[in-house]
Amino acid sequence: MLYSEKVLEHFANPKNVGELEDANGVGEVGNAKCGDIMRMYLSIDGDVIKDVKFKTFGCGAAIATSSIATEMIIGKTVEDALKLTNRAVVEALDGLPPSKIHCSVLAEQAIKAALSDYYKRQGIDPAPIVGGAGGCDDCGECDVCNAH
Amino acid sequence: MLYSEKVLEHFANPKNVGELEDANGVGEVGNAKCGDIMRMYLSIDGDVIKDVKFKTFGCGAAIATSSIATEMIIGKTVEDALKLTNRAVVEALDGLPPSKIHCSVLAEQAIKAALSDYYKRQGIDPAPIVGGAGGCDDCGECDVCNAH
Amino acid sequence: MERFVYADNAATTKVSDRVLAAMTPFLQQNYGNPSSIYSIGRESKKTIEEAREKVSVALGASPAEIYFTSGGSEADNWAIKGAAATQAKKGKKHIITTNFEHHAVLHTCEKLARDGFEITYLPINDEGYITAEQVREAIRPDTALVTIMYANNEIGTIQPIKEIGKVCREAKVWFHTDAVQAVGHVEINVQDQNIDMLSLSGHKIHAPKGVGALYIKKGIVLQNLIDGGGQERGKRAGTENIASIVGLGQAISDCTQDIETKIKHVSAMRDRLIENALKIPQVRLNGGLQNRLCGNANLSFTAVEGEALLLLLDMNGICGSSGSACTSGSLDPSHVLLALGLPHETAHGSLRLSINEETSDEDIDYIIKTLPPVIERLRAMSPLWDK
Amino acid sequence: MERFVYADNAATTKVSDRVLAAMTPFLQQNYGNPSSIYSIGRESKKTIEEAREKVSVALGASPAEIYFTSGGSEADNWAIKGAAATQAKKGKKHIITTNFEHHAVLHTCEKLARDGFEITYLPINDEGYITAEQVREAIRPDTALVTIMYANNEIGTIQPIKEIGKVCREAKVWFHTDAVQAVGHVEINVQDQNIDMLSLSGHKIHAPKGVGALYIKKGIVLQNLIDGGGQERGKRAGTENIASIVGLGQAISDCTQDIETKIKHVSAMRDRLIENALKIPQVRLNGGLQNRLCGNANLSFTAVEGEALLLLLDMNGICGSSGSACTSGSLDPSHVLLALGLPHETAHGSLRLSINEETSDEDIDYIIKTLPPVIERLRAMSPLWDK
Ligand SMILES: Cc1ncc(COP(=O)(O)O)c(C=O)c1O
Ligand SMILES: Cc1ncc(COP(=O)(O)O)c(C=O)c1O
Repeated sequence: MLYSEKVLEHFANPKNVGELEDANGVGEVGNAKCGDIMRMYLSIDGDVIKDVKFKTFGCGAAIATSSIATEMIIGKTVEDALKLTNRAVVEALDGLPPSKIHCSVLAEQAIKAALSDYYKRQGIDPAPIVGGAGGCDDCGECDVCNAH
Repeated sequence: MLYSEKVLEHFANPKNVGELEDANGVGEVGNAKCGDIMRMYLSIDGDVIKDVKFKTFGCGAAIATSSIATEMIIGKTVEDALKLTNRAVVEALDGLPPSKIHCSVLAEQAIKAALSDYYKRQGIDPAPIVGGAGGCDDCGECDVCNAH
Repeated sequence: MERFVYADNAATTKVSDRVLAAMTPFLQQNYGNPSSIYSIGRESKKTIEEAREKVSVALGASPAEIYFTSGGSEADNWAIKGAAATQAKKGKKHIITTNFEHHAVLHTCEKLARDGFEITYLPINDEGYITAEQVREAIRPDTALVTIMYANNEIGTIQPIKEIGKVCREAKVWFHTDAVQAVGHVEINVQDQNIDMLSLSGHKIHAPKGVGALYIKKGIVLQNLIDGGGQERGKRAGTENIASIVGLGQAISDCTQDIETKIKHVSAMRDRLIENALKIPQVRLNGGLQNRLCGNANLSFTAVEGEALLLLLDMNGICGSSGSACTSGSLDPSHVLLALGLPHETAHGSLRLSINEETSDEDIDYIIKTLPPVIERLRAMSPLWDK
Repeated sequence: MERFVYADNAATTKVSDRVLAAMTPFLQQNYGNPSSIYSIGRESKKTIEEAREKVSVALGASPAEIYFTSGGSEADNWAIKGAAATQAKKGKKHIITTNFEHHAVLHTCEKLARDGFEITYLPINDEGYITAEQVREAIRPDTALVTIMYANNEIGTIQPIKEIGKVCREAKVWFHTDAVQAVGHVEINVQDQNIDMLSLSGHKIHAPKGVGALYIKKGIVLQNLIDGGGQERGKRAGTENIASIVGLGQAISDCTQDIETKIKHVSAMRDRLIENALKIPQVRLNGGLQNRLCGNANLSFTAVEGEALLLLLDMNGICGSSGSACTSGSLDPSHVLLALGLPHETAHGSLRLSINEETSDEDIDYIIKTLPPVIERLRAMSPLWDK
């Protein structure tokens, strides 16, 4: 398990840890069985993500991806946030070990789940905008780990 | 393959190497397939073994057992020589590695074969005195090595 | 970093100075092949036999019953696959083991299951123990082998080996034990304890990695795992790893000497560590405290994931582990903790601290001081903690 | 003793200073378990990957195709038994090998024969070579594997590996080669030479005993020999023998560097040795001179037994061997010499001298001077000489 300096940095000093009282979009993905749970709190004003916080139960990579993902969308428009891919998260961290790629997927999905929640609260069907459920089930990693 | 000091000594400076022109008992045991051939020359006067020489093709232990066995019977009576066991040879050498015990058997048999030859030359049937043929076939070692 | 505390001796240990000193000549000057006939080869051979003698003494076995291997995994594979092959010829294709063995045993059994063997996995109780009674009930006429670990690598529980061995002897079933974690930490006597085969590994007792041994009781015939040259009396081919074998001999002598005193000393440190760690809220000790390796503490903290915990401890100078070392790179929760009956989220979050005689009281103090804030910090990040 | 000449490098070599220097830190300070997550474990892991890279470069393979083992014997066993198990599932139970392989291959094939495999043993010619044509003719639709050694350990003959590999590729049959004697002494490129699996061993190239590697071409799936933890990408369990792996990496880099120059230099010494030895009456060189390991001389002397010869040479400071090291403790004549067609008494009496780049011209002079009187002395004792 070789983490990049960047991952270790974000793990040691994660940005935006916590909850947002005034969040208008909250999403949680993962499950304890898989060993990772990520919860994202978004505070969106107009089209812009004003604030983000996260809470994560998971490995070092899960915490680091949560941290960097929040940094990558803070101050961005919802549209831009929707474009955030797990690949971009991995790149921003200077790479992740193969077995930890799923953490970056979780980060992407956690943001999408929070955005879905935001749309729902606005009375808008998120499906056409955000896409699939964004849940853990899509990742397939659990099957991998259980089949191991 | 751990040889005792005694074995190494007899190997490095074997006693009674050679042939006896005036031998009146000559015996050879072993075969090249087995990797050991021992030939003993006895010069017997009355009941006493006056001189012994040997020629051996074989491993260090074969040479050392030949050497010590000649020493053990020189000047002895034929009767005493017949009592020489392979065990006594092994003991005199401070032991032999298990896989080399057959060399001591060969030494015993070579002496017996030479004594048989001596009796035959005297017109005496050696069988009741010396026992079995004293040939290589009795040792069984070759079966062991070929079955390996 | 205030301090560096290595508390992962169950994963691997440092080669001791005494062991290194014993090995060094065989890495360079005395390089003869032990099977060679000339003097430097003969010396190597003699040295190997001395090491074999030392191992046998430590186990209460005879030297002819000790075979050197490349480690614990090879010893386990050889014992189990070798016994299975021998016994299958007699129509015996049933193996009894437990659900908390090391992967070297578990995966080997799974392999045999694919080859048509039937495996009974005895469940441990919630304290981490198997009983001899369970073994007795599981034995069948076609049982080829019972393989049960001496002491568990994660939770440190020591099994009733002597009693299990007795049950096997009575039923005339071969009994193998993976004692990789037990050797040097528990008093072992294969004769008294009715053990037919026993695996051990050097790197858990200050010898180098890549060397181990299998004790095979006289009279038991295993199929070879590694065929070839006549080394190890024709039972384990390969030019002998002399330097490491010498190291293993030295190490096993050292670690079994005065073992009672050592156990007392290390247990006391372990007890103080556990006692203080248990003051943290929502923590549990995994595995019973009674029959437990003197250096093992295994703790779970609600809502804290194991890998993150290890990483943060490492950043504070403490080396511990989560699950066994050889799986901590994977995504799996610990099969041992699942076997104990823990839910998945807890099985992901255990911390194993394994200390030994080199650990100091100050080291324990430092762990006791560092652990609570580290746990608190991770819990502050955890979505499970405020639930 | 006037001089000490080690001329048994085919049996084992001395660990070089460079290798020892590379290993030392991993015997003590850097003792972390490579599977562990904390920093000292992570460093061990990285070091292993660097060593893997070095081995792959030396063979023209990619690092993902290199697996570390406990030596050449384990590599051979794994390749052959592992391939046999995989192929048997497809109904392929025929193996092609030769009659002059190392025991690690021969005894493994014999084991498989007992398990129902059919083995074709291709005969070498009287110079010690196999042809690709022989392999082509022996291949059948149910052929699971061809395993032919790269260079023979006793007589040093180098086989036409590239051509044999080509025949196997064309027939879509897996090709394994035991290159334990070839690595570091011959230029190897597994891609150019159509090799699917290749075994090597550290102690033949100045790395320590007890470490080796198996190259497995991408796409080839072997059953594991040692199951357990996830080391070596789940294919070879057991805590990694880090120090020795590092040593192997260093050694293989060193011995494959500037290999052409080395081969030229050593061959010249060998040729001078052989030329002079052949002046002794009734002597023969075993194995052809053309494609021969640069350091190998194998000689038979009529009426002289091998062990006695070695012992007497040892007393004169010269370490050589008779047959392969791992059988020289036994009573058997060399199966390699029998395969060459020599009669038993000659097969008992061969002398292998294996020199390398550390051998000096003075060493060669000394051997040339010492050999004749030693032979003469043993012949004087031999009942076969005057016949
Ligand atoms: C050709 C050949 N194959 C295999 C081996 C076995 O290697 P190891 O001793 O490392 O197991 C040897 C040497 O002993 C050898 O020369
Ligand atoms: C209980 C147990 N069995 C087997 C092994 C495997 O030993 P090795 O790493 O020497 O192969 C280990 C440790 O890794 C262990 O703890």
